[in-house]
Amino acid sequence: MADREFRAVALAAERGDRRLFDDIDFTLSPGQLLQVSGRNGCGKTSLLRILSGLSRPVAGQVYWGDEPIQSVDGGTGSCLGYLGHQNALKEDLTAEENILIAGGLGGGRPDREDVLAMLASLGLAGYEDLPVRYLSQGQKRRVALARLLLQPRPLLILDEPYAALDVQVIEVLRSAIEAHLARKGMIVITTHQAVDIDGDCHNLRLG
Amino acid sequence: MSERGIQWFRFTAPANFYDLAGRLIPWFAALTIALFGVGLYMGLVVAPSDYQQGDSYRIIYIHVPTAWMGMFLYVLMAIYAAIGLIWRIKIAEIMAKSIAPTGALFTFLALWTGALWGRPTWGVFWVWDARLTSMLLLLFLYLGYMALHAAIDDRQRASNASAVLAMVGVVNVPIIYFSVHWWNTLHQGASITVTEAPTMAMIMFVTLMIMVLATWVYSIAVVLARARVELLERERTARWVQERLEGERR
Amino acid sequence: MMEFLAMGGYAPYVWGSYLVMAGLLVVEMLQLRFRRRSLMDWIRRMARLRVQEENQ
Amino acid sequence: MFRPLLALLRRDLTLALRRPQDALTVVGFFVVVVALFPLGIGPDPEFLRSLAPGVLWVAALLAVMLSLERLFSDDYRDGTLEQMLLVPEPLGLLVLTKIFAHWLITGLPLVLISPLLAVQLNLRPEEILILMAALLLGTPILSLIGAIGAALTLGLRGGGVLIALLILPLYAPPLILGAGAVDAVMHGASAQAHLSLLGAMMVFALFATPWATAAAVRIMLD
Repeated sequence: MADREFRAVALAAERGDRRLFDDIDFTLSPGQLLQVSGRNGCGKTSLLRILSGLSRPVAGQVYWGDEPIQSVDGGTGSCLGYLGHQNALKEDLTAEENILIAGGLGGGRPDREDVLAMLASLGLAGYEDLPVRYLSQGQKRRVALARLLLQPRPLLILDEPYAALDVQVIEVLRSAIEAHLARKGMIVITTHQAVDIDGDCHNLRLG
Repeated sequence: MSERGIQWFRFTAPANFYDLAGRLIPWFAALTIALFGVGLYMGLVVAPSDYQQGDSYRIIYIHVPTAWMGMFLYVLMAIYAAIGLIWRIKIAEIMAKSIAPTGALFTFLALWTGALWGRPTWGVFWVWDARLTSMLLLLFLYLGYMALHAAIDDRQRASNASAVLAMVGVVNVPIIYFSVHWWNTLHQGASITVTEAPTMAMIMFVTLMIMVLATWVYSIAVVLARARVELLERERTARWVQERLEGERR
Repeated sequence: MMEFLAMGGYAPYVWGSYLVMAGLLVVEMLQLRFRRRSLMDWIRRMARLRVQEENQ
Repeated sequence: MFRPLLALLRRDLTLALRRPQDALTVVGFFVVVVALFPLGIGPDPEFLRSLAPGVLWVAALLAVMLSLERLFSDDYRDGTLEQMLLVPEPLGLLVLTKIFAHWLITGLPLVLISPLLAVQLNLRPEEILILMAALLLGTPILSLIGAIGAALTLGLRGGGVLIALLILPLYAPPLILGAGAVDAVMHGASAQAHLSLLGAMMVFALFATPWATAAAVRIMLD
């Protein structure tokens, strides 16, 4: 799936006067997973936003292959999918509409059957035509995950994907992650829970 | 050329800039006092009164310099802001932020003196004259820039966002000026254009230039002083700040 | 002298301009000075607190 | 290339249709403000007529300005704006699409309702035609410039008031040209110069402002 490495070189970030982290270096090859851990407020989310090109680091650079992440050929979004704290769902649209529109925005032509199947596999069968505002927190998170998993991107950056999920869904997500790694995808993830994933996993501790 | 390039780069390092500005400010301050002294003496005492406007014309010696300074500082601010945004040079960001209050002050003074000059000349304090109206809009642009800077807590984001605003503003200034001018000529009935003496006496011209120079030097001194304070505020945890604080007691 | 101050009958306008300008420039400088002083005090205080913390 | 933009346009229009009150509020504001003016300055038809271009334009300008706060803030709050930065499409084009949708929802209704208010203020048919043409060219400029202000105030406390301070000075040129066009016809002159300048300004804004807005969005989401 991915044919190049994802590299971070000497990254540093600040919040106000405080240095969050310094000199973060790593290289991620196709098929590898990087778990970022550390206590609250140590800059995990900042790091993930920098890795996805949303924020600029104080120092250092993120590379997709040889290209800086901000100027990847075809746009930053062509190489990575990002799931932040917010679910990025429109409350007035249904789950299905949300995913279809996001797919269209991403340049794909999402198939309705695939969307329904994905929603069903995440335990949302029967909820697909309800405006998202009527879903619970956990259900919204699942819709966001479904949207992410339906966009084929070589690199997935997941910020606390397990938050607000129940056990069965965690299991589904885990197998999705393993399948992504087996397809030579890459993943950067932060999580509070320890979830054992079969694959080439690495750990980065902040703070 | 390359040597000068290196020099310039050296002074963009915060500590160097701080020291250099500290050394320059007294000179500019002294020059300001001298120029204002000479200019005021010539403008208020030596220069003869105008045969048409009497002594009220003497306001020109501060109206014109403040108006020029107000406009020029906005452009300069936008240039520094652009440099700071594009090349991420901290000193340029600080300079842009430090220029704004002085620029706004001069723009306000241009309006104030314009109004006080207008009263004896036109009979009213305010006419919607093209120049006064564009100066008023310029003042609003300054106020918007400062308000945006103040509204954003994160310093880097505040600099970047207000830099975008300054650049948008500077593109708009000529458009605003042109359209206001055009609007004004279309509504000719309501306004009276500023009567400028066709041939300005030499002494008046020299005095005016001295006053222009004085506001220049004043602006440089005050902006550098403010930039030093801003720099200290931004870098208060840096080691060079601590070192310099040991050195200077007040 | 009185004649000079009278400005040919335009005293309020001429002096109104000059004095307001002088006043505002002075205010600007004083404000800057005040800001610098309070910032210096603040930085010194922080440095003192840091030393105190290290000694404990 | 254009499919993502169409998807975004359709999304924004769908959302607006599901909450029509948002767009209607803007039109309502426009109508109410114009209706208040005669109460303030007296019912003399000739006097009202002479003030009509300015009144209509200032009211339209304020209505557009009030609606701007919604342009990005909903997407900002729920995180969809963040996802838009990760779309392979250039952000400037996405922003332009959003502005276009916003104009269709708020600017166009203002143009369409303006004849009704113009009649109340005693404008003649040919003047109303010019008014609509000027608003048709001018309201997009207002939306385009305003989008910069909307992006720069994302996530700030008191953003609505700040927008006004940031962009109202920039609204002076379209206001002068737009109201001037109607004024010119009223005084028996041609409005052609005004309208062509307004058109030129719109083209310029169309090409220049989306990039500034995109830069502002990136900065505020940094």
